This record gives sequence, structure tokens and C-alpha cells, in this order.
Amino acid sequence: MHPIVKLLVQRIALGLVLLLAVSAVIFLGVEALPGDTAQAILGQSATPQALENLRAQMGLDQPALTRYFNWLGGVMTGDLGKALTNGVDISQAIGQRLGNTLFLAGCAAVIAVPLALILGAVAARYAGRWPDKVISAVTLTTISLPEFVAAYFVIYLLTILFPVFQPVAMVFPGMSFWAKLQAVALPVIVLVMVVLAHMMRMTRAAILNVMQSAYIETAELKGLSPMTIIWKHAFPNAIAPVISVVAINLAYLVVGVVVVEVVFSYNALGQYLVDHVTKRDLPVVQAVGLIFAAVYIGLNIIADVTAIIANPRLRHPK
Amino acid sequence: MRIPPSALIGLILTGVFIFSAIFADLLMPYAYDLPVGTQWEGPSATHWLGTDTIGRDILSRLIKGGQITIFVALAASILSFAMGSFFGFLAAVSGGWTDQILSRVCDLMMAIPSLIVALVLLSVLPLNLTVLILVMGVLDSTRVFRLARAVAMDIAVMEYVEAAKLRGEKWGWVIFREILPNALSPLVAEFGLRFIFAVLFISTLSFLGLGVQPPLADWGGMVKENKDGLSWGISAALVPALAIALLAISVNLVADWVLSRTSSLKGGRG
Amino acid sequence: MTEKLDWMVARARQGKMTRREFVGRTTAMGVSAALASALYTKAAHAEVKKGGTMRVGLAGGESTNTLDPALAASVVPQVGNASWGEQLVDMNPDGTIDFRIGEEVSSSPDSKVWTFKIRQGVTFSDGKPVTAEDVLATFKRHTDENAQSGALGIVKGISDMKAEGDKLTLTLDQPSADLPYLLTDYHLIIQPGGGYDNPNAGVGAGPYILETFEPGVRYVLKKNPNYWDDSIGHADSIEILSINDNTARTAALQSGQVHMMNRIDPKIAQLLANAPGVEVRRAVGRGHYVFIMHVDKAPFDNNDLRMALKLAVKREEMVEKVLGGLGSVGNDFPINAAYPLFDDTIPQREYDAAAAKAAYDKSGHDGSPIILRTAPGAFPGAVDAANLFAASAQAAGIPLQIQLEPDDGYWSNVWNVQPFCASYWGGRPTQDTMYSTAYLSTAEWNDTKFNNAKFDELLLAARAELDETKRKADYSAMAHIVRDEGGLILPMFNEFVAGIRANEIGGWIDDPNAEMMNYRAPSKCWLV
Amino acid sequence: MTSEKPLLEIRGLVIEATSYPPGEAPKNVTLVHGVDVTLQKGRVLGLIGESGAGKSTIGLSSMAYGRGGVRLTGGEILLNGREIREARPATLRQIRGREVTYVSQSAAASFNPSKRLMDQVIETSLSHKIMSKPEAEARAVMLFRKLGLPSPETIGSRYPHQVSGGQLQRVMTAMALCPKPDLVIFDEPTTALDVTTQIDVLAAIKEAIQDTGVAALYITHDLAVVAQVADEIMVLRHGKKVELGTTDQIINRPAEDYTKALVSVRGIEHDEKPEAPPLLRIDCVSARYAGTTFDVLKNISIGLPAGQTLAVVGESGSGKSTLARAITGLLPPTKGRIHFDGRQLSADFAGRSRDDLRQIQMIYQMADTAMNPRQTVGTIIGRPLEFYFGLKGSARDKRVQELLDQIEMGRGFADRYPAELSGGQKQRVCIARALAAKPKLIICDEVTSALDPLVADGILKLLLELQAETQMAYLFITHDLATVRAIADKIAVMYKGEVRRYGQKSDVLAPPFDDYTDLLLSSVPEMRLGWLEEVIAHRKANGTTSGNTV
Repeated sequence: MHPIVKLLVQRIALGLVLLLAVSAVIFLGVEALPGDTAQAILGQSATPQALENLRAQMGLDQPALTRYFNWLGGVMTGDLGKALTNGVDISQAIGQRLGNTLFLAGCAAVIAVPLALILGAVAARYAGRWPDKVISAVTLTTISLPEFVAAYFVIYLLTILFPVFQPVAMVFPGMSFWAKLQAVALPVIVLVMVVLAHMMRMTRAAILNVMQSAYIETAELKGLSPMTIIWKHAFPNAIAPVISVVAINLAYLVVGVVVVEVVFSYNALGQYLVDHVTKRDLPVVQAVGLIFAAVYIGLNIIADVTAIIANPRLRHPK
Repeated sequence: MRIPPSALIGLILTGVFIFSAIFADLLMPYAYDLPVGTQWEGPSATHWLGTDTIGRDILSRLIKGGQITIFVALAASILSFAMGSFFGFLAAVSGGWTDQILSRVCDLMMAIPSLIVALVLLSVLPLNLTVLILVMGVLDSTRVFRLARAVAMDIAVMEYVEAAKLRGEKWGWVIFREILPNALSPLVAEFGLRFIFAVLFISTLSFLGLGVQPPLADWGGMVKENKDGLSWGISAALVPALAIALLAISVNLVADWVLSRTSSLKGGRG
Repeated sequence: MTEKLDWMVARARQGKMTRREFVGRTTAMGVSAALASALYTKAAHAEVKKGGTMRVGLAGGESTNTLDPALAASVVPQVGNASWGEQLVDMNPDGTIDFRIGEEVSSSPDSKVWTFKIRQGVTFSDGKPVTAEDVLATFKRHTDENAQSGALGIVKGISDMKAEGDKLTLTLDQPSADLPYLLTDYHLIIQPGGGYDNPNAGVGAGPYILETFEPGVRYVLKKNPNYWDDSIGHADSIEILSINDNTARTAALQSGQVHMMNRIDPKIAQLLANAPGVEVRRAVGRGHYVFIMHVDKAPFDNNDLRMALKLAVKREEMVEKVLGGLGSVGNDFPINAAYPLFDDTIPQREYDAAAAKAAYDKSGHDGSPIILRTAPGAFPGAVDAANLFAASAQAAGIPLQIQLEPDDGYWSNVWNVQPFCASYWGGRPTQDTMYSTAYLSTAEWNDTKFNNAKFDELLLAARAELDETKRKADYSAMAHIVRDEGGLILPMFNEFVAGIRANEIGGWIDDPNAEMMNYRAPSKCWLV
Repeated sequence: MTSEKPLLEIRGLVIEATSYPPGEAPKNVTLVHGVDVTLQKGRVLGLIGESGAGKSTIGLSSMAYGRGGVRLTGGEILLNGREIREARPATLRQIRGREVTYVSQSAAASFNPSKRLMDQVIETSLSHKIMSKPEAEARAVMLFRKLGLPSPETIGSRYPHQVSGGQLQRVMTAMALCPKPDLVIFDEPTTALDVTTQIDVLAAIKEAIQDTGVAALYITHDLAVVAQVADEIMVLRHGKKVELGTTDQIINRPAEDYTKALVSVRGIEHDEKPEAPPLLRIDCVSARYAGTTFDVLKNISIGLPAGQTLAVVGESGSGKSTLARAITGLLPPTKGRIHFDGRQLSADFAGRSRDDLRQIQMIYQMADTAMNPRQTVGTIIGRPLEFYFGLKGSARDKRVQELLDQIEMGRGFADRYPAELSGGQKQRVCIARALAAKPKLIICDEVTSALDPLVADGILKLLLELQAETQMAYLFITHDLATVRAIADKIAVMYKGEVRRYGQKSDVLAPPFDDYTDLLLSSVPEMRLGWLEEVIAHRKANGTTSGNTV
């Protein structure tokens, strides 16, 4: 077997094992939470009788381990169970929301990743000079604002002061692609602001780190232009760290956008999770937690795989 | 020592923030939790930064909130650093199974998004500062663990560490006298960044209703209390937002400087 | 009075009132005949417009919501259900009964047996006609404990139901003159076969037909072409969006993304009212924010101590600071002018530090801290209100201290468990229902553990009393008892504050029954 | 000399840089003080000097390039009659890679690891539009062949890591020659290579220069090497010219004292001590690294008497440093025993007593990484005193000063940090640290390799003196045969994990040789003209090639 294939198989297998471990941690961790689901669902209007009925209906009396394996079996076959609160099939409910999450994350990534790479390269090219300082200052500011502040600021600016976008970013099946893009414009702007800085700073640092290498001097002494040196000589060697940062940020886009979803009433997984956490809807929390963990692990695997493939030493062994 | 102007600004501002956090109770012109005016007064001679939604003095709340924000973020960061670097160094120095187990546990913790863990935990645990600090600190320690381990790995292969081991030194000396002093710069820089993330994280938690509880408020909580005024240019919401940004920027400037000093210590080429 | 006038203008506009009737009723309210006539002319000419898509942005929807009317507990499903569903009876803004599926009602002299005539020719959205059996089955399902219906307490007092042709006969355990009012409860949406087959089907006989339901996201509804009442359901379609974030919701209204919204934050109501294109509408409601004491637990079993605390509240300040002025002061009993048969002569309780101190001293309390528990989610501004209460009580020498509790678990661990905490009530359609729900000694939600034989007796008597004057006197006596002896501290009634696009929405009436024109704003209003 | 206009003419060159000494304000330092260089077309000028002499800096100035923030602040640099010191970046880009090219010391680091060799070799020719891609590739293959690279047709499609160090150095030479430049700067092109490899690369470079007629600046610290290729040699020290002359004159008739010192370096003589019972005895030791399947040490058996020096010689990869790790217990042998002072040592250092650990000390090649940069010299030397002998406070400080005196460093060093010391001083501190433990054996792993010849001589002399004083034994690991001659009593020649030749110095260095030892010994450059040609001719005649497939 080509060593790179072996490495890739190993890496993916490791990811799957990790995912399995995470599923156990999530399931048992959520099970271990104190509190009464039935009471949480019914709230102030709970009568003792209704509470009892609900508990009986949910069948919370089996041992946790049995339920874990039942659950895992279900997950394998795409059955995530039913939400306790409204009896809706979780796989179905999550399906569309996951799509929306990925749509939002995708839009933000499509803008943020290339922009971060370009800005990072430009900042590295002019390291210490004014373009670097301007880029650094701007990204430093955006990274220093809590997301919800940035979100409200953007709402004020772009819906009230200059009404170009909608403050409520719901998307529905059947909407045209263009209409969806318009709807998510504001959350995308906020997300780009949040992740851009991190990726750009890492790109800059990675490129500058590579720029210390002797082969960059070689390239300079070949009389190549600075941008050529960065793109052709520095960037290909800075790919591994950049990819891992991109992966972290993509995972963040998928997972960490709870606040942005809440502010813009975007109907995706984060909002769904928050609602169900407060109602202590365990199957949903478990399912969404698992999906987020899978996304995180998956993106990390992709990053590692890309880094492995991008490494000529591994791709072309001696 | 040469301090670039940006770092100097950062240092001064950070100093001001820390000073006002330490002496908050002396600096507050009014009680932070009592209404002393009407809703959303603009800045005036009596209330320099105006009043908030129920007529409390913004400046007083800003100072008190800064104390809470900085205290919680600092405590959480210190906890995460103490935990993260201890285990990170241990993993790097011990290697083998210790390293494997610690690293896999860390992977496991990182795979579950921390905001979600925080949401779930804080929604069931009693909400107080200790719980908040513990949850944030433990969740964040995974990041520190990774960095500390990586840095310590680089140092652990250095010949002076080998020399210390060959001399027969115990791991206490190796970790605290050989590795720690050399890992300090990147860790200090990272500490700045983690501190900022902690500030932003508290703000986010407060925004979701799971952070610092009223009548105390961290800055994020203050923004939340007054956020409806944001669209109307009410200073009550802008001021704490500005404070967060300013604190973050100044600490970042200092961290950047520490980091650049670190890398120049390692030496570029030539 | 303005409300009533508004409502009548709207009725006139909808062609439901003749000029004679309008002028007659308005002049009876003290409006001059000439003005009344002019008003009628204006109203009748302000044309009802049909068509268009009405978009409504509401706080109070979660992705855990369902279509089952029995489980509706927040505004988005309430408004959604009111759009696709129809009830037997409904409330008019003036406190009278609006007959819907029930065309008319009659009762036995002892108010024990009630007979509704079911409106004929009304169909469900699946095409089936609405029959007395459907209504009966619906009520039956809500009496079933497993249905977890929020209306269980209302329908379980019905001991017997009979459906014969177009007649539905209900027999009660206890006489009640208020039964039609009780049946206006928003859970009691008539479903085909009572919704036994599928409570989540979303099939009803309302002015709109449900097209899409995404929990916590939106409802999309289309005009029901077969709807029987032409005066309701003007827009071609309705979109109800769940927007929980205040700022985003407000911005959505300001930018025209939605035509109407609920729950404007009191703090910005004034600012928003001055913004272009937006109109802020306030309706005095029956909801109230309260601090409740368990009268059976020390130290609150001492009425002097309770009185001391009641006297130590600065009510105006609370209304001003917690409600932003959008509300009215309470008088320590759960009834205000929005209720029929309200006695407005009961003196308003004021802050009186000296009297409070005297009462406190008289109680012989040992001076240890009195703990008031609160949480941000107890009601909006609950922590601020508690802070204000503590400040004014301490000024009167009462050692009141606040303990913060987490939102999560507040309703299970604090409310109804701890002897003194913050809470809220949404109000009920009648005094009888309000008192029966929470102040009758045997009531399930008696969260002050109030147990007063005289009060119970008066309540049961009033329920069976058909003479309104006598009932009013009974209610007044009950109000006095709760006010002076109860465990309820009621500093304020909140208002429903909604926002609409000025000049784009017609037909808005400030309805005290519930938010968003008793949840029916989307179907009762039209796009101009 | 001809009246022809010179290719390169440097007049009064001044080069400055900013230094950031730790704990002090940054200051300007002058690296080069008004140096003149003249180079005619087709000639080779050798620049020689120790580190810090400014030779690389001057070399790069002919491309108007300042490495790492170095500034060319004064003088004139005329290339083909054109002043380039203050030329615009765009103009410089036209010159670099077209008129002047560069071959660096470390080809391995100077190639972009993620691009194929051919793409990098022809990059300049294409970017400067000197020739078309097929033309450039054809020329590259021609150069590969001329430089003696194996499979010249296909080697270009490889990645840098797939090619050995010596081959890379030749590819880099091809890269420099490909765009047909007027001038090539060779900056220590063979320094990083093993001696047996160095000779072939050196020959290849010399031939390529002659064949293409290109002019060259040949920069090195090794006079013997430059003597083989240069027409003229300029000796530099501290950024100033010491002496300029023809190669013959510099080698055979140096005028300046400094030059004389350079020529006569490695003049240390040391009489070998007689055989004696071993202090350290290694019996049939084999070792391998965890996770690998082959032995890096194969059946090693050697001995070292007390107070003597055993030199372990070999090229990189021969296993000589691994032997040190096996002795110290860092890499426990898989087989065999190590006896020390009459007892068997535990294989793993963790199993050794504190006294066992004290008795064997180690000195490393890179003094920089061998000392904790955050500890003062006093702490570094004082710690073994404290640790082994429990010395504290003033007793310790006194002993530290004694040790500093012993290594010929004066007062005031105890409070300094390693970064404040020169390379030679650092290595002396490392010696003092080893000395502090009062060991019976010191393992010296390439301790002079990173040092300039004169400094290295000083260290060697110090070690010899200390041995005479304290009767310590040295296990001296090195690749440098001159050092071996200078210091050894016994020699072990290692090759591919085995000991090829072992015995008293006089025996090992006397014929008859085995093939490898012969190759090794004959590859050490000698400081005379024509040595290179002789050796190559001799080898061609005998049909021997270098040991590695370089």
C-alpha cells in the first residue's frame, strides 16, 4: 500500500473511533444532567397529573447503557428518535436545518476563506508597512467585538440607516437561490467579520514563517517579484497550518453560530439546539451535539488529509 | 527595551482597565445597582456616560462591570492555563501512555463545541460566578493543553533538557526550571488571546442569559440590557460594547508584541 | 372608553353596525350625536381592502412548538391556531361574547345546563362540515388527562355533554353564569373528530388554511375560500414569523419586512412611536406582574407582615421604570378595569412607609431577613422590580432581601415551592375564571395557598348569580378580601404593546383580551 | 591583469545592520568596513574568513542583496559597469537570477520542498524570458549530466527530499548556471557535505566553472577547499580585507600573520599514550530506534582507557552519535553490555545511580541548544555543583569562578546569559558544566564542528590541557580527521553502524588501509594547489568512486 494511503486510512479510522467515543460522552453526559424534563416541558402550567402522564409517556425508566446502544443503533440507521417536546421526528427536523446551517456557513466560507488568504498574503507581503497595519487594525477590531454586538451594529447600519437588507434571515424551501442569498446577507457579513480575522492572521503568520526559509531567499535571489514569491513559493508550503485554521473556522461557522442565528432568527441548528436545551429535550440535544461533533471531527479529518496530500514528502516518498 | 508605539498604547490601556477593575469600588461615582436617574439619560455633568434602562449610572456600572468581566475572564484564563499547561507539559515530558491518554481526552473534549457544552451545563447548574469560571476555565484548558504540549515538545528535545535528564534531575526541575521559563513567552501571548476569548465568551453567555447575573453585569450583559437602544444611538449600549472592543484590542496589541518578541528571540534567518 | 369607540368604529367599518345603532351606542357613551355621525361616515368609507400577503413578526415561538391546540402556550402558536382554527365562542374587545361556531347560547335558569346552537354550513379545511359532534369530541379530548390540555381545568367542570343535530348541550357540576366566557379559552379550537386522530393535523374551520408549519420558524396560511364570515380574513395569505430577538423584530417592522409585531420593549416604545412608518399600539390588558406569598408559611402566615409588605411597594415607580410607563398600577387583587363587573371604587393602595413600618412592628417579626426570590425570567424586568421593591421596603424598615434564582427550573423549584417569589399571571376572561384558577382554596394553581371560607362561598355564589348587580357586589367583596388578607402583592398590570406599519395596516383595534387583538390581528386586519 | 573592464567592481563597500542585544537598546553595527573587490570575466575569486568576517555579506552585495535587514550603506557596486547599490527593486530583479546567481551552503533548505527540481532549475530562465521552456529543460539536463548527476534525464522530475544532499548541491549549481549568468556566487557550497562527498561536488563545480567560463565568487571558511578552485583569494576578518593575492601566494607565501595562522591551523600535535586497561568497555553493542527494523549500531566493541582519548570518526549516518546515546543510556542497546570503571552500567540512564550519571558527562556540538537560554552561566555551571555535591551559596559561587578560570574565561561571566556569549565562549561554558561534575569520562560530540578553525583549535588545546590536569577520558566523536590527528590516542572508524577500523592512532592512520578508510583519508582536502586534480586522477585510474552514491 502506498504509505500515503495507509496514513489516510489511519487518520480516518482514528476520526471514526473518536466520533464513537464522542457519541458515548455526549449521550451519557446529557443523560447525567440533573433536572426533570417533564417539568421543564410543561413549565408553570404543569399539573401533577399532566407531569405524571408525560413521564410515563417518555419512558425514562430503562438503564442508560441500554438506551445508549439503542440510540447508537438508531443513529447508524439514520433514526435520531423523536423530540420529547413535540414528538417531531428529529432526523426530519434536523435535515432541513442542517441544510440551512451548511448554506449559511458555506456562504460565509466562500467569502471569508479566499478573502482571508488574499488579505493574509497582502499583509505578509507588506509586513510591517501600512497595508499590513491597516489590515491588521481592521481585523483586530472585528475580532474584538462580541458577535451579537457586531450583529446589532450591522442590523442598525444595513436595515434601518441604509435599508438594503432584511434583519430577519429566515430561508424556506422553495425560495430561489438569489432570494436565499439576500436573506442571509446580514448573518453572512457578521460571520465573515468574525472568522476573517483569525484566518487572515494565521495565513499571514504562516506565510511569514515560511518567508524565513532559505528557499524564499533563493527565490528572491532569482529576481522573482514579491507576490510571485508569496504565491508560488511561500503559500504552497504554508498550506498545512492555513488549512487547519480554515478547518477550525469552518467548524466554528457550522457550530458556533448560535448567537448569530438567534439574533437574525435564522432557522438552523443552533437556534434549534438552544430552544431544546432550555426545554431539556435530551434526544435533540444528543442528536445535535453528535452532529456538531461529527462536523468538527470531519472537518479536522479533511484538514489533516489535505495537509497530508499537500505534503510532497508524503506524496512522493523516497 | 524597545516598545513599539502600538504595544505601548496596548500596555497603557490594559493598565487603565486593570487599575479601574482593582479599585472599582473606590472609583464608582454612584452605586452600580440603584436607579439614580431616569431611563436612558444622555451623558451629562452628573452622569458622564448617561444612565441605563432603569436609570442606573452607566459609568458606575461600566467600572463595576469591568471588574466582573476582567475578574471572571482572568480567573477562567488562569484556571485554564494552570490546568492546560500542567497537563500539556506533563504529556510532553512523560510521553508514552500518559501523553496518549491526555491527548485523546483533549481531542474528545474539543470535538464537542464548547459553547454548546457551556449552554447545557450552565442551564442546569446554579448560576454563580464560581460555576461560570469553572465551566469556562475547564472548557478552555483544552486549547491551552494543545499549545503547551506543542511548545513543551519542542523544548523537551533540546539538548539542555537532555542534559538535565542525564544529570538525573527529577521531572519537577525539568518542567519548572528547564521547560517553563522557555515556554513562557508563547504562553503569555496565548494567555492574552485566551483572556480576550474569555471576555467575548462571557459576553456571549450573558447574551444568551447564562452569564453573570443581575444586578451585577459584565460588559456583554450591559450591552444586552441596553441593546434595544443600539438602533437609536443610545450611549448606554454603545459604551460597554466599546469597552469590550477596547479591552480586546489593547490586550491583543500587547499579546502581539510579546509574540513578536518571542519569534525574534528564536531568531529569523541570517 | 376609547377602546370601545375604536371597536365600534371598526364594526361600522366592517358593515356590522348600522348608522342608527352606531350613533345610538356612541352617544350613550357620551359622544355627541354630530360627532358620532361624522365618525360613522368616516368609518364606513374607510374601505376594507382585500388581498395581499400579510407578514407578522412575533416573539414567543420555539422550535418545540406543535400544532396541537391543547398544547399551545406561547404567542406564535396562539396566533397561528387562531388563524387556521375556529372556536365555539370568542371574546369581543368590549368584553362581550363573539359567537363563532356556536351561533347562540341559552342556559337553564340555574346556569347548570347550557345549550349551544351550532352554526350550519361551516366546513373544515378538509371539506367536512363542522357538526355538534366535532365540538363535543373536541371538548372531550381536552378533558382527557393524556391530552395535557391547558384548558383541562375549564372543561373538566362539565359533567355531561350531548350533541343532538345542531344542538350541543353541556351540563355542569356546579352552576356557572360564565360558561360561555370560559369556553373562549384559546386552547379550545374545534377540530374534526375532536382531533383524536391527529391533534397535530392543523385542520380547522378558521378564516385561513394552514399551508406550511415550521416549528419556531413560521406559519404560512392561505385564505379559506369557504369561510363563512366575510368580515374576517382579508389578506390572501398570512405569514407568521417567529422572531424572538427584540432588536431584529423591531428592525423588521421598521424596515417593512413585517407588517406587525408584538411585544415592543417598553423602553423603546416612545422612540419607536416617533420613527417614520411605524405606529405603536397599546392595549391595557389583564396580565399582571406579582410577588406572591404563601399565606400558610411563616412568616407570611401573619397578615400584618403581609400588609406591611403590601404597603412598602412604590407602585408608580415600578410602572414607570419596569414597564416604561406602559401599564397601570395594581391594587393587590388580580382584577382591573379590563374585566366586566370591575368595581372601580376600591381605594388604590399607596406606598406608606410609616404604615408599613407600623404593620411590620405589629407583626412581631423577629427582624431576620425576608427573602424574596426572583429570576430574570419570572417576568420581564422581574429583577429590576425586585430591586426597586427591596429598596422601598428597606426604606420603610422592613428587612427585605433578594435572592436570584436561575431561569431554568424557576417554575419547578421556586414558584409554588418557595414562600415568597416573583411571578406573573396572564389574566383570564372573567373575574370568575381568574379567581377560580388561583384563589379558590381548592384551585390547582392556588399559588398563594389562599384559604378563605368566606371568599370561597362568595365565589360559588357569584358564579351562579345571574343578576349582574349582585354579582358585581360579590366580586367587590372578594376583591376586598384578597386585597386585604391575601398573599398577593400586585404592583402593576402590564399592557400589550404592539407595532404596526402606519398606513399599511387597517382594522387594528386595541383589544384587552390578549396580545395581537386577542391573537386575531392577522385575520381581522387588512393591508391598505 | 588585462585592461578589460571588470565584471564586478566593488569600491569602499560599507554594510551595516541593526542588532538587538538582549536587555539593551538596539544599536547599529558595521559588518563591512570599506572593502574593495574586483573580478574580471571568467575568473574565480575566493573569499575566506571566519564567521563574522563578512564574506557572505560581501558576496551577496554583488546582487545588491542584504540578508536579514542588512543595509548596504556606502560605497559603489558596479556590475557590468552599472551601479546597482541603490538601484530600484525592479532593476535589481532584472539582475538577480539573470546576470548573477547564487549557490548556497544548504541546498536542502534552499530548494522549495513542494516543487519539482526541474521547475525550480528553469524558473529563472523562464521568468526572465531568457529561453523557452524546452530550451531551458534541455540546458538543465545538459548541466545535470555535466555535473555528474545520476539519470540526468529524469532527476528533474523529483522533489528535493527525494535526492541526497550532495546531489542537491549539484542541482543547485545547475540551477545557478542554467540562465547563463555572468557571475555565480558560491557560498560555502560544500561545507555541509561529508568529506567523501565534498570532493566530488568540488570537482564537479570546478569543471562546470571551467566549461561555462562563468566568473565566480567562492566563499568558504576552508582555505584548503578554496585553494582548489580559486584563481585569487581575498582573506577577510571582521569586515575588513586582510590580504589579497593569487592562490599560490596566499597558500605558500602568506604575508599577514592572520593568514599565516589560517594556513597553519590544525598544527596541534599530540603524542599518543600507550595501551592501558579500559575505563569504558563496550561489548558487542547493537541498538535500534523504536519503531524501526534495522540496527543503527551493529555489534560494536571498543574500549577507552582512563585519561585517554578515543576518537570515533565517521560520516553522517555512520552511527557515531548514536553510539554516544547508547553509552549515556538515552538509547538503551538491544544487545551487548557497557562496562564502566569495572562495573556494568544499566542500559537505561533512568536506572543509573546519581554517581554513575555524574561520572559520564557530555558536551554537544551546538552549544546554543545545549544551554538553557533562560539560565545564567552561573546557574548552568552551578547546578551540577549543587546537584551532585550539595554546594550552595558562596561556596558554589567560588567553585563556579574557579571553573570559569579553568576554561580561561574571566570574571563577570557568571551573571551573563548564553545569548551574550560568542560561539567559542559558549562551548567553553559547556565544558565547564561537564567539568563541574568531576567526571571520569566526557563524551564530546562534534564539539568543534560548528566553530571557526582558530576557535576550534583553542577548544581542542583547552581539552588537552584539562585532560593532562584531571586525567579525564574523552570519547571524541567527529567527522574531521584533522581533529582526530590532533587529539586522539585511539581511533574507531565507523561506517554504516559498524566499526570498520579500530586501534591505536598510529596503527589506524598507517597503511595498509581498508577501502573505506582509504577513501575517507584521501578525501580530506590538503592545503596545496593541484591536490584535487591529483586525487581525482588517482581515483579515475584506480576505478574507485566515492563511498556514497552521492
